[in-house]
Order: sequence, then structure tokens, then C-alpha cells
Amino acid sequence: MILETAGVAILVAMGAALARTLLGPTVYDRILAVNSFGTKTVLLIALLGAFAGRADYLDIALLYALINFIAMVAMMNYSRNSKLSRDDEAQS
Amino acid sequence: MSISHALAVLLLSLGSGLLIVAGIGLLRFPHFYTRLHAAGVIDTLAAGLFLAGLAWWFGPTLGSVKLLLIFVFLLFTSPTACHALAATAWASGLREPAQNKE
Amino acid sequence: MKHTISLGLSLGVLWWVLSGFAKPLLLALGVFSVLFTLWLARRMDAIDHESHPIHMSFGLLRFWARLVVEIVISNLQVLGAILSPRADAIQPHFLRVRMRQTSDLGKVILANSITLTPGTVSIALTGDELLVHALTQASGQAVRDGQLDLLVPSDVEEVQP
Amino acid sequence: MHDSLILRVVAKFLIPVIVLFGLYVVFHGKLGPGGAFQAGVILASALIVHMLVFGPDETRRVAPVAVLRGLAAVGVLLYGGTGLISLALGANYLDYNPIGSTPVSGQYFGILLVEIGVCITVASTMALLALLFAERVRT
Repeated sequence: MILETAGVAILVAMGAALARTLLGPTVYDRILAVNSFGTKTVLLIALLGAFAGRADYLDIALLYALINFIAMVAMMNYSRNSKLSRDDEAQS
Repeated sequence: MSISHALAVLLLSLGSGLLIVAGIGLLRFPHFYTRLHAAGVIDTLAAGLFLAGLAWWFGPTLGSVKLLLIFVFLLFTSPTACHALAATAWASGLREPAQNKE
Repeated sequence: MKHTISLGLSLGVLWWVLSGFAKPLLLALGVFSVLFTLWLARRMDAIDHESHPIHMSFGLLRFWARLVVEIVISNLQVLGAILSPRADAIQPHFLRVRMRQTSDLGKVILANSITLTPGTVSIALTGDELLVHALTQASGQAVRDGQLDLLVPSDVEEVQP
Repeated sequence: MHDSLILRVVAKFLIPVIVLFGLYVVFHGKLGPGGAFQAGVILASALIVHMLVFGPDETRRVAPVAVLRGLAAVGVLLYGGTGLISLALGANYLDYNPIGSTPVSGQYFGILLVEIGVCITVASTMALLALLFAERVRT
């Protein structure tokens, strides 16, 4: 029962992050929201592992945390080397 | 319901509550730099409580050690990612529209 | 060299935690994996006192224990700020602090710890100055007091052959 | 790149962990989740993090493009070679049974060899792609 409740809580929190992704307003807000969404995905996968009673899922959660980090570093490099940041200066 | 089960329930509900509050913060705070702090709550205390609750659920197996590993991994990567994001935003000229700058 | 050995031991423990199987073939593959990782890490020059600070392990444990307390306290402050209906619950501001840390590793540990405590995010690190964004006056004051700064174990082992 | 001190120190610490995790996934492909393709991607991602933080030139020193090209071919050869061994032992292509002393161990070793082959190819190809992209961005 508690696992289901926790799952719903994560989904609600993910919804909040998703809303922030859509609302923006700057590109950095969106990246931050995506990163936070990723962290919650890690928690959700770990929860599914407990749900299924299998520790295997935790490898996937670890992998997801890893990919989340790499994606952030890659996005930073991209936004540094591109014109991505120009929109923000107009908005901030 | 055993005591350890009750502890798992307590940790999980605390973690879930924090997740939702942090989600509210992510929506409610006014500017990018303030939202960073709300995301920080998710990365540290909320994730920690949540994973600790799950570890109790798994019991003393390899699974709970792996959960600890995930948490340590998050503790190393999330501030780094957060800092990289803030540094990039700062370097691109994003400033807080607010008043009191030092 | 001792950093390589220490990293090898840590990787061995990590392998055992991940694998959990004690079959001879998998153990042999584990030994191979650890050796391959060590070889690659040496090729990348990724093994030194910065990535593997064995000389401050005990200091780090004490530091982390303290950090956990700080994280919990500042989390509660941020949660209160989120839930507070008042508009002046947050006083976001930037501040510059001078770090006592002289080594790169010390600076990184301090900057990441400041980011890890909600309410403060380290934004830019130039020389020995750290630009921090604080959510409230209280969290900004905590950085200005520099209690964490005092606690970071000293990185005495600067030169490595 | 400005102000990458924090990234540099953390990446140095993380890269060995990522590599070991990738190797764990490939060697446990049959027992746990994942498989050779994912493991290859994880191993390549270690190189990609290295490239993002230390720059493509440094990564090319650690993993020269020629070596990566060679490895991509070696992986395919390992895959195909395993199949040819089973042909030579009188079974169908990629029928692993005769490779070991018993069908079960034959399956085990056969799949392990094929997975290692796939992993090597995927890892080196992914790393090559990333390096080539970095080269294009610069020019």
C-alpha cells in the first residue's frame, strides 16, 4: 500500500517538474526541470524494483542516474558552444 | 505490521511528502536561481529518505547496498550538475531581476 | 602507486557489491575488469590525490557527518520557505566569499558541499573567491560564517610522483 | 572552457566507476538486466564524459582513433568467429552447444563471447562517432 502511495507522490512531483519544463521561461529553467525529472525517474525505477521484489532494477536506476549526469554535462557543453543562450538574455 | 516495516513506511512517506513539497517549490519560486534550491531539496533529503525507506523494504540484502550506492552516486553528481548549470547560466549573463545584489 | 592500489581495492569492493555472485568465472572476470579499469584510468591520468584522497579519509568522514547535519537543517529551512505563504519568506541574493582552501580539491569539496546544502548554490569559482546564490538571509549568513570551510580536511599531500 | 575545476575533479573520480559498471553489465548480461549493447554504450559514455570535460584532443591521446577503428572490427570478428567455431564443430552457425563440454556451458561461453564482441564494437563505434562529431564542431 505504501509503495503505491509513494509511486503516486513521485508521479505528482514529476508532473510539477514537467509543468516547469513547459513553463520555462528560460532555457536553464527547462534544463533544471529535466534534471530534476531525471532524479525522480531514478527514484521511480528503484520503487518499481521494490514493487517487483527484484534488485536487478537497481542497476537500471544506477544507470539512469549516470545517464542523467552525462546528459547534463553534455547539455552544458552544447549551450556554451551555441547560440542557445541568446534567448535568455532577451527574457531575463 | 512489524517495527521495521513501520520504519520503512515512515521513511517512504516522509520522502514522498518532501518530493511533493519540492515540486511545489519548483513551481512557486519566482526565478531560476531560487528554483535551484528547490531542486536541491529533491536531490538530497527527499531522495535520501526515499531510498532509505526502500532499503528497509529490501531488508539486509545486496539490494539495499545498491540503493546506498545510488544515493552516494546522486550525492556526487547532482551538486556537480547543479553547479555546472548555474555557472553556465551566470556566464551567459542570466541575472536575477531582483534588487539586493552584493 | 598507493593511489592505484587503493583505487583497485575500492573497485574490487564495488564489483562485489554489484555482482554478488561468487562463481570462479565471474570472480575472474571481476579481476580482469578491475585491472582493465585501472589500466584505462592510468592512461587517462585519472589516478592522483585529487580523485582518490586517501590521505584525508578520516577527516572526510568527520566532515561528511557534519555535512549531513547541515543538509538536514538547511533542508528544513528551504521547506519552510516553500510552504510559507508570505512573499518575504525568501530573500534571494548573491554573495562572494573568500575561501580558506588553498588546494583545488579543497575548493571543489567546499563548493560541492555548499551546493549540496539547499538554500545555497555555488555559481562560479575563480581563484579563491566563490560566488554563491543564497535563498534566504540565514542561509547566506551560514556561508559567510564559513563553518564548513573550516571543517574541510586539509589537502596536505600536494605533490605526487 | 571556463571554470571547469569542479567538473574535472568529479569526472576523474567518476570515470573509473562508470567503466567498471559497464564491464559489470556486459559480463552479467545473461544473469542480470542489460546486455552487450547497453554495456557498450556505458563504456563509450565514460570516454564521452572524458571528452566533454578534458577535450577531444586528450581523449584521442587516451583512445586513438586508429585503435578504436581496429577494435570495432575486432568485435565483429569475435562475433562472427564464434559462429564459425560452431560451424567448424559441426553445428549450425551460432549454435553454441558444442563450444563447451556440455550444452549448458557451451551456451554460456558462446553467449559470453558474442556479447563481448558486440560490446567492443558498440563501445568503439559510439566513441568514434562522438570524436568525429567533436571534430566537425571545431571546423
